[in-house]
Amino acid sequence: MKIKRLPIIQRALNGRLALKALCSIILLPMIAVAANAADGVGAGTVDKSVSCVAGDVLFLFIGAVLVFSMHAGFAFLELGTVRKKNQVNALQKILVDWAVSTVIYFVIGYPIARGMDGFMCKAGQLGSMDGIELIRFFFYLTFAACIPAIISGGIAERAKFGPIMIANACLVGVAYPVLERCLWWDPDFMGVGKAIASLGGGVPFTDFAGSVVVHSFGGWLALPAILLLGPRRRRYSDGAPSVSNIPFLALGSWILCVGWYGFNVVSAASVEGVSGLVAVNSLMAMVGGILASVIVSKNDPGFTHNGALAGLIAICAGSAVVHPLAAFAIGAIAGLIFFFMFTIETERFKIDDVLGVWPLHGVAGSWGGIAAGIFGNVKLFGATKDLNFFVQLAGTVFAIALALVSGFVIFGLAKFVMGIRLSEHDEIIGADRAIHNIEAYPEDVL
Amino acid sequence: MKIKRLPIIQRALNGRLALKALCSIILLPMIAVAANAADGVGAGTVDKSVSCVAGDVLFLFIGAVLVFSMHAGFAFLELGTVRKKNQVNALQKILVDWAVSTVIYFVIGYPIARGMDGFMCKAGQLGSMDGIELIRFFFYLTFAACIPAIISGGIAERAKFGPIMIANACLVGVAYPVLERCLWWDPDFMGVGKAIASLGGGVPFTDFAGSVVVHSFGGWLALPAILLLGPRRRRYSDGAPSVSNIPFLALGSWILCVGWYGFNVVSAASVEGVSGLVAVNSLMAMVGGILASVIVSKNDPGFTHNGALAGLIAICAGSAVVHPLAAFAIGAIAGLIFFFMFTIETERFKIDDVLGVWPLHGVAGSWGGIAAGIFGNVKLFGATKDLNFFVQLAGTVFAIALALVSGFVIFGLAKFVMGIRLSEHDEIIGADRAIHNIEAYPEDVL
Amino acid sequence: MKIKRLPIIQRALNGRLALKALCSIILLPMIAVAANAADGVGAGTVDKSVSCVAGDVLFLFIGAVLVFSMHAGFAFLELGTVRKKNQVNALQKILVDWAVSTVIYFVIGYPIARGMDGFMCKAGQLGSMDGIELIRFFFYLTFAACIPAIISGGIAERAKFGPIMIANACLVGVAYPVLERCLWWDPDFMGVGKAIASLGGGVPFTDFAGSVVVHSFGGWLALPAILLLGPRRRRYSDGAPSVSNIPFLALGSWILCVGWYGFNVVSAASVEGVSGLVAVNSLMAMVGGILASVIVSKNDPGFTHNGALAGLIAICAGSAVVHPLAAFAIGAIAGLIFFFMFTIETERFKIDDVLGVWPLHGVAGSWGGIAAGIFGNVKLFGATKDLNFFVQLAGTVFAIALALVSGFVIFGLAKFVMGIRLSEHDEIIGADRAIHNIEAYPEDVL
Amino acid sequence: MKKIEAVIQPEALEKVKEALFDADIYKMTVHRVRGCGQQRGYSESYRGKIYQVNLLEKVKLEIAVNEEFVKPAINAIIKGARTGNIGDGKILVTDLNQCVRIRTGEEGNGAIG
Amino acid sequence: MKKIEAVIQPEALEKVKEALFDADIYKMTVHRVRGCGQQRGYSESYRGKIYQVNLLEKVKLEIAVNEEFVKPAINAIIKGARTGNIGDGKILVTDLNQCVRIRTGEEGNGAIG
Amino acid sequence: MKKIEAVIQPEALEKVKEALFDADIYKMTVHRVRGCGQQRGYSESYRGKIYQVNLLEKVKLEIAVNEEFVKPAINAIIKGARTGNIGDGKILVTDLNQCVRIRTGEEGNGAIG
Ligand SMILES: Nc1ncnc2c1ncn2[C@@H]1O[C@H](COP(=O)(O)OP(=O)(O)O)[C@@H](O)[C@H]1O
Ligand SMILES: Nc1ncnc2c1ncn2[C@@H]1O[C@H](COP(=O)(O)OP(=O)(O)O)[C@@H](O)[C@H]1O
Ligand SMILES: Nc1ncnc2c1ncn2[C@@H]1O[C@H](COP(=O)(O)OP(=O)(O)O)[C@@H](O)[C@H]1O
Repeated sequence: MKIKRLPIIQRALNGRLALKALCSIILLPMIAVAANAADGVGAGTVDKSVSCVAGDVLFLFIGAVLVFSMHAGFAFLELGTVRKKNQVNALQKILVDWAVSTVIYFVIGYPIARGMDGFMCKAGQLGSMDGIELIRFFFYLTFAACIPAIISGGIAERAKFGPIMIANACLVGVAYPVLERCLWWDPDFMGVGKAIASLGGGVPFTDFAGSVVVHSFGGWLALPAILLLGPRRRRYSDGAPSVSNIPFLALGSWILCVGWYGFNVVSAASVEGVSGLVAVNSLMAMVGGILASVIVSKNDPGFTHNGALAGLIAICAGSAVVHPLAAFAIGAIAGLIFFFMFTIETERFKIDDVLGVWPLHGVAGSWGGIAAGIFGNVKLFGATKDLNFFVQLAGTVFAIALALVSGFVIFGLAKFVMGIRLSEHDEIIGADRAIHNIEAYPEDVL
Repeated sequence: MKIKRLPIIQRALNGRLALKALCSIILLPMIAVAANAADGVGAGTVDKSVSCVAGDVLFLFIGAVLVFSMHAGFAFLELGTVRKKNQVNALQKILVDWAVSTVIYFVIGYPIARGMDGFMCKAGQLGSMDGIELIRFFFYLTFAACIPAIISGGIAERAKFGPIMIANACLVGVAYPVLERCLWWDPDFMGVGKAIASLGGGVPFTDFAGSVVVHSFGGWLALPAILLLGPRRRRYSDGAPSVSNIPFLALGSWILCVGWYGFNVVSAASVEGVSGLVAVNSLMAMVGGILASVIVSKNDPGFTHNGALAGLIAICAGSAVVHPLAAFAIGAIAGLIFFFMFTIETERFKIDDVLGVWPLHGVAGSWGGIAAGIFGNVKLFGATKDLNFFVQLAGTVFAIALALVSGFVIFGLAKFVMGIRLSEHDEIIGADRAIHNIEAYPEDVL
Repeated sequence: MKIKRLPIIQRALNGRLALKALCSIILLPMIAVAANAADGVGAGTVDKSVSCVAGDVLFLFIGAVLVFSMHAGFAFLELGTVRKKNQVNALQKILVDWAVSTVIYFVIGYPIARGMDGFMCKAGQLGSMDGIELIRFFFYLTFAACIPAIISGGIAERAKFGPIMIANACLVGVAYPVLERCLWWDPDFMGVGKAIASLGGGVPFTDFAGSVVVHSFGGWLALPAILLLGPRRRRYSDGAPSVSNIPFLALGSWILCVGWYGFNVVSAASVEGVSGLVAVNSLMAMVGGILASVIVSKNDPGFTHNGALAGLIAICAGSAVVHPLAAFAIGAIAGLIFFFMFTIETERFKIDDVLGVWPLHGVAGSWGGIAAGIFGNVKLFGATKDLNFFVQLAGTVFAIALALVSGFVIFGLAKFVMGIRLSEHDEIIGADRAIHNIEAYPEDVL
Repeated sequence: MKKIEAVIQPEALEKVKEALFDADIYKMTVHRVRGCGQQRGYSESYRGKIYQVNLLEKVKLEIAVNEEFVKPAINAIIKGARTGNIGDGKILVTDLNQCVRIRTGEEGNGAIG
Repeated sequence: MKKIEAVIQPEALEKVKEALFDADIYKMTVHRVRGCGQQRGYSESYRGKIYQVNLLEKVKLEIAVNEEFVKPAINAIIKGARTGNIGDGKILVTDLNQCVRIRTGEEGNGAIG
Repeated sequence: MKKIEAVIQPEALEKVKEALFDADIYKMTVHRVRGCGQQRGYSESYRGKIYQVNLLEKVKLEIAVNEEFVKPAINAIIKGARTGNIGDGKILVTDLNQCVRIRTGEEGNGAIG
C-alpha cells in the first residue's frame, strides 16, 4: 500500500470544519485531491497474483456487504425496542453515525489502526493493485461503525443528537483504532500485545472476529454514557411498557443474525482462510443463545431474539478455534448472561440501558474473550489449537479498562462542554418531534 | 470425513434431557467433547486441492447465508398473515424451531441423511480438511429447518408451543433425513431409490433443489397437523378478515424470493456446478407464478406474493434441466394451483390452513416433481437431459406417502400424549398473550 | 451465444396475448419450445476456461441477487412514503412490474440491447456453455426493471394499474434497450456512441454502473408521466402530511443501499474486474449524500435516507474512475441536488412527484454522468483515467432527450387510449381498495 | 330521542350488530376503547419487566334513537353481547335534545334514522 | 351548556375545523370512529375470502359550548361537512350539566372556552 | 346518575387512574382522542413540506357514577391531571337516564358500579 501524508487535509480539517461543515464537506476533497494528485507515484509491493487478489477482494466485498447490512439490523432492533415517539431518532442515529464513522475512520481511524499514513494517494494506485486495501478498509469500517451503533442502543430516547455524534466520532477515530491495533494488528504497539502474550508464554491473545475488540469494547463504552445520562424520565416510577414494536425488533435481530455470518466467516480476511468451522461455530453459538434464552425467559421474544445475538457476540473470539459443541455451550452461557445481567443491571441497579447493550455486547463479549481461553483447549475440548486463559483474560480486561477510561473521559467531556441530555420537554414529546420535527407515522396526527 | 461414534452423548441425551434441559444444554457438550477429544486422530481422504475446497466452502457459505435468511422470510410471511394477536408467536416459533432443528439435525439428522456416524470428532479435524463437511451440514440444515417453518404456517394461531416443537424435532431428526437419504443421497438406502429408478429404466429420480424432498414433504406433513388441530375458532362462522399486515406479508415473501436463489443455485453444491440456467429458471418460474396469480386473483396481494413462492417451489426439482420457457410454464401453473387448491381446501373443504401451506408447498411442490418429468424432455421441450415421467411421479408419491404417515403418527401421538391445541380462552386472547405474555405492539395497551 | 430466431413466439405473442393472456402464458412456451427444440444444435464459441466461467457466473449471480433484492427496497421505500391507503398498491406495482419486465426483457429487450436474436434455443445449450449469457441476462434485467420501479414512485397514489404496466413494458422492452445499446454495448449502433465520443477526440462515454443509462433515464421518463397525470387530489390545498410510515421508508432505503454494492461492484461483469475502488467509491458517495442531506435538511429522515440513495445514484457512472474523496464530493453534491431540486419541483412548480424520483434519479443521475467528466481527471483529481467532460455531457443529454421523447409519446398514448388516472372516487378511497380490494392492515376495519 | 351508549367485548360486536339489524336499527357509530371494571386485568412482561394491563380492549357503540326504539335496542345489545361472564359490559342511556342530518339539514325525530 | 357531537366524513375534517374557527369556536375533541348508516358498506376480499365492511371510517367531534354557540356550531359543521352525498353524517346535541377546567378548577360557563 | 367525561393529557392517565381508585371509583372507559384548545399546536415538516398539527394527543375518560360519586370523581381527576399548564384538559358532566349491566340485565343505580 502506497502511503502519502497529506498535510493539506489535516489543516483543512482543523481550520474549516468547525465553521462551515457543509462547504468543506464538498470543497475540501476536491482541493485535497488536486493538491495531491500531481506527485503520487509508485505501486505497493505486490505479493499475490492478480486472480488471488480478485478472490480476496470478492470475499472481503461479500463480508463488507453482509456486515454493512447489519447496521440496518442495529437500526431496526433499536427502533422496535424504543417507544414509538423515538423511532425516527433510532433510524437517524444509526445512519448518521455510520456516515460520520466512515469519514473519520477513513481519514484517521484506519491509518491509526493499521499503522500507515492514510489513503491520500491517487486513485490509480488505490484502484488497481491496492484495491484490496480499500476493500479491507471497508470491511473493517463495518466493524468500527458498530461502536456507535452499540452505544446508541444504550442511550436511546433521551440523548442529544449532535454531542453524542461528536463523542462517537472521537471513539471511532481514535479509541477504537488504538485498541484494534493493540489487540489485532500490532503486538508491538505500545508493548500491549507483547505484554499480554507474555502472560501465556507467548501464546498471543486471540479475538478472531471481535468479541472483545468490537462488542465488549462497545458495550463497556456505553456504560459510562448511560450512567452519565441517567435513566429516562419515569423509567422507574411508571408501569407502562417501554417497547413499541416486536416485529421490527425481530426484524433487526434477524438482519443482524444473517449479516453476522459475514462478520465471523469473512474475518478470515482471505478467501483461502474461509472456514466451515467458523460458520458452524457461529451457528451453534447462536442456537445455544436462542435455546438458553427461550427456556430461562419463558419464551419472551425480547430475550430470545437478543439471545441469538448474545451467542453470536460471544463466539466471535473463538470461532476459528473451538469445537462446535463448545461453541454451543459458549452461546448458551452468553444467553444466560444476557438474561441475568440485564435484569440485574436494569432492575436491581436501575441503570437504564435501553436495549441492554452492556450485558449484551459488554458482558457477553467479555465472556466470549475469556471463553476462548477456556474452550480453546485441544486436549480437553477438542479445539483446533490451544489458547491461554490468562492471556485471554488479560486482553479482555485491557479492553474493558480502555473502554471505561475512554468512555468516561469522552462522554464526560461531552456532558460538561455541550450537555448530552434532552430537555425534559423534549423527552416528553419524544426525540422524533424534538429533533427531527416529524413522527414515525405522520398520518396518525389526523 | 472422519467419523466417530460418541456413546456418551447418546446416554447423556437420554438420561438428562427430560429432567434438566437447561443444565445439560450447557454442561453436556463440555463433557462430551472432553471425553472425546483425547482419542480422535486421522484426517479424511482429501480429494480436492485446497483452493478448490475454499471455493466450494465459499459457495456453500453464500448458499447457507441466503437460505438461512429465508427463515426470516418465513417468520414475516406468517406474521403478516396471522391476526395481530398471534404475531409474536409466529416470530418465536420460527426462531425456536430453527434452533431445535439445528441441534437435532446436527446430532442425528444429518448423520442419518448422509449415512455417517456424526460430528463428534476433534475440531482440528472438523476445521481444516473437513470444513467443507461442516458447511455442507449448515447448507442442508437450512433446508431441513424449512420443514417446521412450513408446518408452522399451516397450524398458526391455535397450536400449543412445546408439543409442536417436539413433534417437529422428530420430523427434522428422523423422518426428513430418511426421505433426504432415499431421494437425494443414497439410491440403495432401503432400496427405495433403486426401485423408483427401475420404473424408468434406470433414469434416477431428480429433485435438484427440493420441490419434493423439502416443499412437498413439508406441505403434506402439515396437512395431518392441520386436520388434527381443527379450524380456528369462528374461522367459518365469522365475517372478519383474518390477515393483519400486508406489508409484513410482502416483506416475508420478498425475503424468501431473494434467498431462494441460494436455495436453487447453490444446490449445485460445488462452485464448478454453478449454473446460470438454474438461476434463470428460478427467475422465470417465479415470474410465471406472479403473472398467473395476479391475473387469476384479480390483483390480490396475498395470492400474488404467494404466487411468486409457488413458482419457486415448483421449479426446484427441474431447475437444472428444463428450458427457461418451460420453467415459466411450470411456475405459472404452480401459481394457478395455489389459487385454486387454496380456495378448494379452505373454502370448500373447510380445512383451515392459515397460510395455505398444503396447496403452496405440498401441491405446488408435488407438481414441481412431476413437472420435471414432463418438461425434462430434450426433444419436446428443449431440456438439458431427459427425465422419466413415471420415475418423477413415483418419487413424488413416495414423499407424499411418507409425509402423510409420519405426519399422522407424530402429530397424532403429540395430540394424544400432550395435546396440541390451545385452550379456547388462550385462543381468544391470542397466542402472544397466552404463551409469550406480551403483545406485538405493547405500547398500544395505553 | 447460439442464437435462433423463433417466429412462432412472435406470431403467438401477437395473435393471442390480447385475447387470452392467461392461456397463452401457460401454453405458449410449451409450444414454442417444442417447436424449436428439434433443430437447435451447436455451442457458441468458448473463450474462457470452465473454472473462469464458473467464477464469473458466481460473481454475476451475487450481483443479480443483490440487485434483485433492491426491488424489495423500491417497494418499501414507496410503501413508506405514500399514504396508508395506497401501500398495497405500491407493493403490487413493484412486483408485477418486475414480472412483466422479466418477460419483455427476455423476449425482446435483452436481444435488442445486446444485438442478438434471442434465447430461443435448447436449454442444453443455454445451460452448459452459455449459462454465463443467461446469468448476464438476469443481472442486466435487474437494471432494466429499475425503470418501472423508478417511475412507480413518481406517479404513486393516483395512477391506473394496467395502462401504466403496459406503458412500462414498452419502455423496458424497447426504449431502455435502445439506450443501453447506444451507451453501453455498441458504439456503432445508429452511430450514437461514436458521435458522442467524437466530441472528446474518441474518449468514449463512460457510465460504469448506470447513473445515466438507468437512473437518469428512469427519472426523466417519470417526469412526463407525472405531468400527464397531474397532482394528487388536494395535494396542494390540504395541510395533511402525505407520508405514512417512516420505518418502512427507511427499510426500503436500507435494502436499496445494501443491494447497491451489487449494482456498482458487480457492474465489472467479470470477477477479475472486481474492484475495491468501486466499492469504496460507492461507500464514500453514499456517505457524502447522507451527510450533506442531514445538514441541509436539519435532520429530516426523508431527506437523509434519500440522500444516501442520491449519492449512490450519482456515483454509478464514475465509480471505477474517480478518487474516493471525489466520490464523496459527488455524493454530497447529489444530496444537495435532491434537497433543492425536490423542493423546487414539488413546492415551486407544484409537480407532484411523490417520492421525488425526478430530482433523485433524474437530476442526481445526470449529475453523476457529468460529474464523471469533471472528476475523471488524473492530474487534477487523482482519477484512474481521464474522461472527457463534453462526452459525458453529451451522453447525459442524449439520455435525457430520449427519455423525454419516449416518456411523452408512450405515456401520452397510454393516456389518450386507455386513460392513466384513477377516478376521483377511487383516489379518495385509495388504490388499495379500488384496485386490490383490500387494505394494508385489514384487521383495522373492525 | 335518546342516545344509547354500550361498551361491549370486541368479540361480541358481530353478533350485536346482527341483533340490532334484526331489530331494525341500522345506524350506529363504533369506537375502539379500553375499559376497566370488575373484570381483572392481566400482567404482561417484557425482558423481565412486568407491567399490569388493567385497561382491556372494548368496543363502544353509540346509537341515537327515537323513544320507541330504546327498549328494542337495549334488548338487542344484551342479546348479542351477553355471555354471562364478567366483562360483558354496560349500556348507558342519555337524553338527546336534538339531531341534525348534515346532508339535508333535516332536524329532530326524522333525522335520526 | 350543551354538548355537540358530530359524526362526519374524515375527508371533511379540515374544512369543518376551519368553519368552526371562523365561528370563533376553537375547542374540540376529535375521535376516529367507524360508522354504519344509510351509506352502503363495501366488500373486500383476501385470498378468495370475501368479507363485508359495513363500518366505515368516520371522524367524530365533541364540542362543549354555551347556549349561544349551539346554532353557530351546528351551522359551521354543516357548512364544512355537507357534500350532499349519503354518508355526510349527523349532529347530536345533549344537555351539559357542568364543565370544569382542570388547570384552574374553574366551573360552568366560563370554563367551557 | 351522571356521566363524567374528562379529557386529560396522556401523560396523566396513570395518576388519574390511581386517584380514582383511591376514591373507590374502579370502572371507566378510556378513549385515545385528539384535542384542540388553548394549547398551541406545533408544526412538523417532512421533506420540506411543513404542516400544522393542532389536534394534540389526549386521553378521554368516561365514567358513569351515582350522584354521590360525582364530586369525588371530579376531585380525583383534578388531583391526578392538574399540572397548572395549559392543556391539562376539561371535565364535562351530563345526566344519565339509565344504566344496564349487560351480564345480568340489572338496571339503574345498582348496575353502575
Ligand atoms: N361505571 C362505568 N363507567 C364507565 N364505563 C363502565 C362502567 N362500568 C363498566 N364500564 C365499562 O364496561 C366494561 C365492562 O365492565 P365490567 O365491570 O368489567 O363487567 P360487568 O359489567 O359484566 O360487571 C368496562 O371495561 C368498562 O369499559
Ligand atoms: N342514529 C344514529 N346513531 C349513531 N350514529 C349515527 C346515527 N345516524 C348516523 N350516524 C353516524 O353518521 C354516519 C353517517 O350516516 P349515514 O346514514 O351514512 O348518512 P346520512 O346521515 O347522510 O344519511 C354513520 O356512519 C354513523 O356513524
Ligand atoms: N369546549 C370544549 N369542547 C370539547 N373539548 C374541549 C373543550 N375544551 C377543552 N377541550 C379538550 O380539552 C383539551 C385541553 O384543553 P385546553 O384548552 O388546551 O387546556 P385548558 O383546559 O387547560 O385551557 C383540548 O385539547 C380538548 O381536547
